[in-house]
Amino acid sequence: MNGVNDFAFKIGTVNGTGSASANGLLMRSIFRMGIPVTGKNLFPSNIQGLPTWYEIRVNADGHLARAAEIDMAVALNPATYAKDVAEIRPDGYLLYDSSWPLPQALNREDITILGVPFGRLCVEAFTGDRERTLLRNIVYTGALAALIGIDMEVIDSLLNETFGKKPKLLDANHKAIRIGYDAAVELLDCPLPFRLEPMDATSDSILIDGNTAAALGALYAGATVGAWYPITPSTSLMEAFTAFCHKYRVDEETGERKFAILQAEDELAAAGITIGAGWAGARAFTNTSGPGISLMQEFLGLAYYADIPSVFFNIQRCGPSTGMPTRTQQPDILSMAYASHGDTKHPILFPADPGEAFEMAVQAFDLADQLQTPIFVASDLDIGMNDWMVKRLTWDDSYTPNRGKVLTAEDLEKIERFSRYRDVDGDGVAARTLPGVGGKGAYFVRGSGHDQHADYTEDSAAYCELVDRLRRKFSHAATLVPEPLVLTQEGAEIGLVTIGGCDLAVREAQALLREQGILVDVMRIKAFPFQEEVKEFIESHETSYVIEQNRDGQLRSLLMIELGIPKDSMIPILDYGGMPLTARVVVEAVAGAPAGVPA
Amino acid sequence: MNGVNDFAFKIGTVNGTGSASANGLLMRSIFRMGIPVTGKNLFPSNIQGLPTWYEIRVNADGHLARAAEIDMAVALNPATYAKDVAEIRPDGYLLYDSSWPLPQALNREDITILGVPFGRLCVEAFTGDRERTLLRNIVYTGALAALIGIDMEVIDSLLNETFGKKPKLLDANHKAIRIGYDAAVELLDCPLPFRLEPMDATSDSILIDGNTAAALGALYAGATVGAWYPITPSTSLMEAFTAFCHKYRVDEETGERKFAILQAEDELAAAGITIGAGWAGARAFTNTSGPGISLMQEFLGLAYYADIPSVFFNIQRCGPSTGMPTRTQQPDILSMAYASHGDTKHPILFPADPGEAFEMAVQAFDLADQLQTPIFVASDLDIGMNDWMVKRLTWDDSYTPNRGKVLTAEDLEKIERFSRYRDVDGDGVAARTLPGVGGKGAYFVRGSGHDQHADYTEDSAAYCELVDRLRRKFSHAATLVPEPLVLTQEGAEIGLVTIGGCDLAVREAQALLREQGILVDVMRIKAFPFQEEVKEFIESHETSYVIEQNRDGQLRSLLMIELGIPKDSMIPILDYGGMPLTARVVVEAVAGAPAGVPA
Amino acid sequence: MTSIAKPVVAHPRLKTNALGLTLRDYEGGMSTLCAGCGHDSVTAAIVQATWELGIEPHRAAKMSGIGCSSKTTAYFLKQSHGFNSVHGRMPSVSSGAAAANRGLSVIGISGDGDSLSIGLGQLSHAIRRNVNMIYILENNGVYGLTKGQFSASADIGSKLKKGEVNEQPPIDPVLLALSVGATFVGRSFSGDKRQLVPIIKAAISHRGLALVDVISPCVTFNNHEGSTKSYKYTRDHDVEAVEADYIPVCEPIEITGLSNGSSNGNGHATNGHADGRPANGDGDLRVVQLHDGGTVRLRSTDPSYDPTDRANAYQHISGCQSRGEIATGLLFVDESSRSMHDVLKTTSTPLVDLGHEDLCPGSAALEKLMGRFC
Amino acid sequence: MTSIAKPVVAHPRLKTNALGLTLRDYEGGMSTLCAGCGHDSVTAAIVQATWELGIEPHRAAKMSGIGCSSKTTAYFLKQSHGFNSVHGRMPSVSSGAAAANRGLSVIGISGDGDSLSIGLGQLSHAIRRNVNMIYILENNGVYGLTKGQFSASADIGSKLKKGEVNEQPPIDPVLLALSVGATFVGRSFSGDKRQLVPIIKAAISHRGLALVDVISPCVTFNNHEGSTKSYKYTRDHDVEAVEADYIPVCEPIEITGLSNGSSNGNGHATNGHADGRPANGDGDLRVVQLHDGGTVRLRSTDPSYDPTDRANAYQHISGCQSRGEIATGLLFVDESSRSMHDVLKTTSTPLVDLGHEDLCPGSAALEKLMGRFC
Ligand SMILES: Cc1ncc(C[n+]2csc(CCOP(=O)(O)OP(=O)(O)O)c2C)c(N)n1
Ligand SMILES: Cc1ncc(C[n+]2csc(CCOP(=O)(O)OP(=O)(O)O)c2C)c(N)n1
Ligand code: SF4
Ligand code: SF4
Ligand SMILES: [Mg+2]
Ligand SMILES: [Mg+2]
Repeated sequence: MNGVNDFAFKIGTVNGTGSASANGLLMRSIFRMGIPVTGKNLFPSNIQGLPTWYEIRVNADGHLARAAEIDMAVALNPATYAKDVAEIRPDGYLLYDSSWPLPQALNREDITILGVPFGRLCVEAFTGDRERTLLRNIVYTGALAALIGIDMEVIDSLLNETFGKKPKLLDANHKAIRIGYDAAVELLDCPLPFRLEPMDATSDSILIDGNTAAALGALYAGATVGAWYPITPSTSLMEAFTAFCHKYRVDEETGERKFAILQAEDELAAAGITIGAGWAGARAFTNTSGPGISLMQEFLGLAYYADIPSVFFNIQRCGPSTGMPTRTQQPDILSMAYASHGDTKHPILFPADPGEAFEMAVQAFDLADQLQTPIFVASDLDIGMNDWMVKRLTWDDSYTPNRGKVLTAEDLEKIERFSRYRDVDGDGVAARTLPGVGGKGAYFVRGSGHDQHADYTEDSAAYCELVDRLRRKFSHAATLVPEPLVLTQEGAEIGLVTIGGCDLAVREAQALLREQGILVDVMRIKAFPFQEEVKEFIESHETSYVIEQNRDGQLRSLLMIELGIPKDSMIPILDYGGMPLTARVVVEAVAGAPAGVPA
Repeated sequence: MNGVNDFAFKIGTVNGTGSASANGLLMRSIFRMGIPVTGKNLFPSNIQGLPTWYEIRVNADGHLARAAEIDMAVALNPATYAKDVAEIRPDGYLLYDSSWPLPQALNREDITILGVPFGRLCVEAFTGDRERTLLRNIVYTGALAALIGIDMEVIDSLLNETFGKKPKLLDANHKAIRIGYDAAVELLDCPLPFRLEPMDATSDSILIDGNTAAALGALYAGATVGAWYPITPSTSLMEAFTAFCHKYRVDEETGERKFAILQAEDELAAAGITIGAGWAGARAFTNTSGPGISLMQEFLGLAYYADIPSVFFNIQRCGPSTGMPTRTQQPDILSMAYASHGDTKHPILFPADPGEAFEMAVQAFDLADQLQTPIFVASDLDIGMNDWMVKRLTWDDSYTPNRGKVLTAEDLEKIERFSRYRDVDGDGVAARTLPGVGGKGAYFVRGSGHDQHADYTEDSAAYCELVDRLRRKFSHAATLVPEPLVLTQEGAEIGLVTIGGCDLAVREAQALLREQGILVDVMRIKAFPFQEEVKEFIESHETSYVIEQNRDGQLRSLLMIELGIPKDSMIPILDYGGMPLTARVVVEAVAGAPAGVPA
Repeated sequence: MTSIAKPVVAHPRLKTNALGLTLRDYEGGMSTLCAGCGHDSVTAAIVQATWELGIEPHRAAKMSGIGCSSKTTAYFLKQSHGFNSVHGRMPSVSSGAAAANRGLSVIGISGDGDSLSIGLGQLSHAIRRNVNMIYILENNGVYGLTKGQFSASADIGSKLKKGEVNEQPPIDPVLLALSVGATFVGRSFSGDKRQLVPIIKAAISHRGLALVDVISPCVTFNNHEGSTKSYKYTRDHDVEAVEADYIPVCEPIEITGLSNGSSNGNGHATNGHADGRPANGDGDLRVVQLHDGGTVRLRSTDPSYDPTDRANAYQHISGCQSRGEIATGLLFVDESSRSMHDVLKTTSTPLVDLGHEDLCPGSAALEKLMGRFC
Repeated sequence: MTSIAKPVVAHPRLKTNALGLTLRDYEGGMSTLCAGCGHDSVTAAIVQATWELGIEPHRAAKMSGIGCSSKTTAYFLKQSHGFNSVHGRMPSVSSGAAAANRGLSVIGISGDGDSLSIGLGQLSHAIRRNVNMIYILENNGVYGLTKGQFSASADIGSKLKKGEVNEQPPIDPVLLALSVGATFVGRSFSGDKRQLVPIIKAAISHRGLALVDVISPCVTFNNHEGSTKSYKYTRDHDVEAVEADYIPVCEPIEITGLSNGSSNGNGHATNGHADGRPANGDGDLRVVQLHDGGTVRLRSTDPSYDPTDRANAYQHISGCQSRGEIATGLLFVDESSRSMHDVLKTTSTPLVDLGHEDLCPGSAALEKLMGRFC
């Protein structure tokens, strides 16, 4: 890092003081300059008054995982000065508010310390506490613009877009930006050695968070019933879905709505609503996070055993228990895969970024209908809530939902007896009917023992027949879920296996290791159940690493159980402190091996 | 089978008609004759009017797993005639009610059909529908007594014990028994070739069900708070605990009770009460079954992450979902081991019979206190609800509860700062204090991120330190839980690995295989986490089978994950139709291998 | 075999309803409940009510949780889809089904354990949400299917077979429902078809959630009010010790006669005569003998009773309660309240019937939307 | 850092209570709630009440679920054990703690989301069980911690920052509690220390579960009654677009003055003057201005109010409700009812203090018992 279009900086503020908008403005300006950029918001599980950070990474090559090194810290929260300054790389930079003398806690010998009196400038230029607090964020944005070379025209036009209809506000923001910019130019050596230069690398891309993208996927897949209970970091998924439905699904004349979104009383109810709606024939989903996954276990078993389509978005956060609700992890892999008591297995899709969150949301609804079972989409806080740079989302208008095997009244007329759970095709999926269909279509769904006719049974053979069919169905699922993404290099003997949001860091590690002369192949698993080729990839490498974000190596466990891959042939790289993965963690583990192999 | 003191018979009746007491009388009479005996009650998930069966097996060698072969069926329920008669082994016997002509459904060429007109005899001897219905059960018991040679004196004395205080009733029962006995002697060739002869093999034994035994364990371990929600087959555990507490823990003078049993509104609440009481310092437990395990997931994660002692009895039944509530299985192994979202691991004890249910109940409370974590006792319907012949339960009065590390007010005075989660001893277990203790003892327990001082944190390092300690604690647990039971034979190259209630069938299989010249060693795992010796056992055998009662081989999965034993080195033998395991299943799989190896 | 198929026999002379269907068409599988169980009488009332209303069987959805009561959905409307879900969670599953397809007539059946213990939260929130459904609570004061533990509606002083006495106050679903905003609340007795059938009909016709609490005795486990007495049958025969698993065959309890019977279609009792009528709106008092020899005292509403005043309803019910009586009849109705679909403003076409083109904004809209993310 | 340690400074001149402890000894860590949050005022009232009562700090157990409200247990009684459990499940954890150690003074704190959505069942059943504890419900009509979705106590017509309007009727915890058998119900306003402190004291002294509903405005998300108005601050400054993450620093709302203040120790307002007193027992009406410019109308009980009559209480509360007022004061108390420990007949020694010899019947008893199994 540290150069033109290749650096990272981190802004430390206090939550509830309005810095989020300023951070967004920074990100977006860089993006508009055509330069690949990413931002990670590190916020506390509270509403006001506690430390919060925003990390921005710029990388011309498109390596947009979380940066391993901070080139510059912008320290605006006295409570975290010590921590913030400690994170700056050697020879890095610190920007602080020099309205007061340099605090002892910020002093460090091996860095360059830059001061701009943000507070004083605001006091001079604006009136009222509220305005001063708010605009201080814009002032530091202006200073940063000067320091790293953000195009002021880009900023101006973003401000115009945002505040176009509020002239007073627009003026204040323009003024604040300019004050910060001018002060930096006047007081400091601008720009810094690491700085921006316009590129053209973002024109086919967007900045979007995974929850918004997943909500769009649900919208486009034709989901009509959404049930949820608020929980960080999954809340914004249903909020976005709600907003999109209001935008696209309300009859202009009558005001009638083509959707039903139910804020349930808890996660059990949210799951129940989803399953009830799925049974009734709607594309239905719920979104939740860790504690919700625990609370939904009973219903997941019902839907599994009674073959009910339903989609569960799990925006994973740091567990166990309430854990760290505003920190990211991939800790629920086993809880999802084998959710509920009894013998159960559930398909899971693992998007790696918001673009895939969109795609996989759509796939999830198709799979749920095709497989008549709950489908998980396992995102995480980092994907779900942070803005990622991804390819523009597109839609193929020839898409029609794959509703799987559903018998209509006419279909029913042609058959002698409708047996809800009879596996006619040998793929483990039996045709269903929807409530409301007449004729022979009625059946009685239940979570208790039932035979292929959906009749109650306590008979061993009938019970086994049914659960054996479900096992067959799960094997069949492996042929329908997306295949892993494999990135090979000629001559590589090391394989890196990973999942979901670790993707960018692992790919960056692949590149960095290559620079060190270490060739590695990468396989990112996109779904559970695994295909045989997952096994082949691992077996075909002398050494394989499994990189994931949980303490217990849950993906690795699943690979052992489901594919029979020996534990020892997969070296775990586990990063579970709650931060998005950096390439450095992977590089150090691989390049440092065997000494660096964790237990 | 089929000989003196070696046979099995099965009685098919209708539930709600009073046959349970008659079946108990049969079992107990045989037991009193000094002959090893076991009974399996196969009942429907309803209250009245549906088929129910009782299987009694007699075996002089003490092989008391469920019998693979039925020597005689007693068919008293027309609804199941066809099924009942089909289950009789070739050349076996059928006993039916010959008040009416032999029903077509009961006819079979290759068996001996014995008729006694139970119905008519009752009509002649007794008045009123109710009395006739009830006493018909005693009449068939009398006939069986004659047929298989039960000592009538034993029966008489059992009747005297039961009805001693109710002379009218006693007379009616004596009369009924005699009627049945005399009719059989008169009409049939008594006794049959397979029959009873008195032995002296039961004098140090009792007939007891696992739920009663576990309740006794909880009583003796000093549990004071029990919380539960009714669910088959776990209900009778708390009912027995309640009865024992009323017997032993009520102050005779004041009527004050030294226990608190709370029937909660659901399983979530039952878990919450248990955890609240455990935190407050009581030995507290709850008992449940499959659906309850799913509903308790969130609380289990809290107790894991916040180090709260608590005991969870899971009387497993056939899943998934509501499944078959009156059928047995071992289907919740993974749900228990990794219960709750996030990275979690929970110790489990696996009793193999009611005797161990008693012992392990006591151990569970000690382990919960020593490890400050939820401990599962994983029994099942077969162990929990059926009467098993086990050694008399004994108690060592020198037992004192191991309460683990608890700091008193005096202890606290000696230390400078109390840090709830500081791992002083390196075993992952930190000392706790109980609410009510004064001085420095107060701390704030929570399921959100906390550091070693129990203070809230969102810091990666502090978080990792805590969850790493929990991992350490889990390793430590392996040194405290009971070791596997290993039964070796010189020269055996095959290993049979099993768990819980499969024990008897696997041991019987060991003996039967030996008769076929196949030597096998047996290891029954008693607890999770596994000790290294479990791995050694499997590795030291050329072929190992893992025998368990679920569809997905969950124990085998756990062995892969936790010990790194390769999947292919363990051949699964899975029996999951809901019936107790028979030795035949094991023998056929092992002797028939490799052709018989399941996928 | 919770449900056994009944022989289908054509009965040419059976009366038909507006759809040309006979009562038989509204029946289900054979019941496997205990002989004499109150729930079977409720089943019969549902069959009657849905037949009289001329509900199209395939448009009904039968929803339930777990329990003896929850099994009863298998015993009526065999041509309807049924969903026997998990314990205490019928309300949420029903909410989802109702949301997805507003064309369905959602008939929910539950028990007092299912609804007032594990399911109390879901019941309350379905009421608050005013889900478009009828919710029949077959209330027997015990957990029947798990063999007779007290439920949250067990009366103080009632006694289990094993002798345990309940000392916790009961939760009255009707008072609970009123306090969380129910828009339709009725109560009746399982054996009182004349009162129950019209209440069910009114409830099915209600726009929103209609709660019908039905006192439905468990012949096997509930010793009910007769708590201080031992079981009548037991007393008569003195054979406890062999009857661990003996359940006598009983006749279902039926209330006949006019006194709190024939109704004005709202479930109001019509011909009350002055029999200790202590408060406004109180109609007949019927004392019903239960199988165990105990009794329940049922007080129906009289024609002067105003079921549209919530506070009044609350007072009437608690007034009865304080006299050891159970208020029955159509107790409260608010037809002006908005149902779930009203609040959600759901389109009149059931959501399940919308085509993908109605739901998907298409590629152009997406392309346009992307501008927001640059 | 939800809780930050406060500097411990000796204040020699601070008043002490019967135990010789100062108010400071009843405080906790520094609050991390939003400036002006009603919950902080409740914390102050708890500190005051427990100090005045002279609760031994180490004998108190502070229980909570999840939410801003549930965090407040960290801000008082730092010398007490605290248990911040999981969302909506405080009641069961408290039940267990109370059962295990009856020597503890169990202080439960919850929010409206925690208690009336996910926790409604547990709250209701803890009430029914009459667990020995005080249950303070910090009621703000929103989910504060998850950033302002409606809770089940949101008023019809109240509006979220994003513009969404609530159309579902609210659940009133006080009415709910009465209908499931509560034995102590009080209500007050977070900023009304004079009414709140005595209610909390009375509640802590109650034998059984004492529910105290405290209207405790969320300055950040709840637009409350002022739903149709935009935020006062926003109106004044017109800067919505940059304030996605801006939360103004507010002063806590405090009600001072005598009118519904100084109380007779039961939380009854004492010096009500005739200010539109429409029904028996209605005392003063106070109109309190909220941060957003909206108002709440609080009606306290007057000395003639009889808090021992459940039906009357129900009527008083719903009467106020129908006038758009919130009934406050000690609304219902039944001191004759039996608490959980009374019903359980638990021995007076806390269970946790019993020795093993008190609990274990010993080998001889077991040997004897084995006879039953032969
Ligand atoms: C989660 C869960 N817990 C417990 C049970 C066991 N169970 C089955 S039915 C039932 C009680 C039913 O009582 P109620 O709803 O009153 O129905 P009734 O049988 O009395 O008609 C219980 C506790 C279960 N099926 N699921
Ligand atoms: C099982 C579970 N679901 C959801 C959440 C997310 N959550 C945290 S606090 C909260 C709502 C809190 O609302 P309330 O109890 O009213 O407290 P307030 O913040 O308003 O004081 C929710 C939904 C959670 N922690 N656990
Ligand atoms: S146990 Fe009770 S509720 Fe269940 S079927 Fe029998 S009588 Fe009915
Ligand atoms: S968000 Fe609302 S409830 Fe939470 S601390 Fe802030 S003001 Fe209080
Ligand atoms: Mg019931
Ligand atoms: Mg709230």
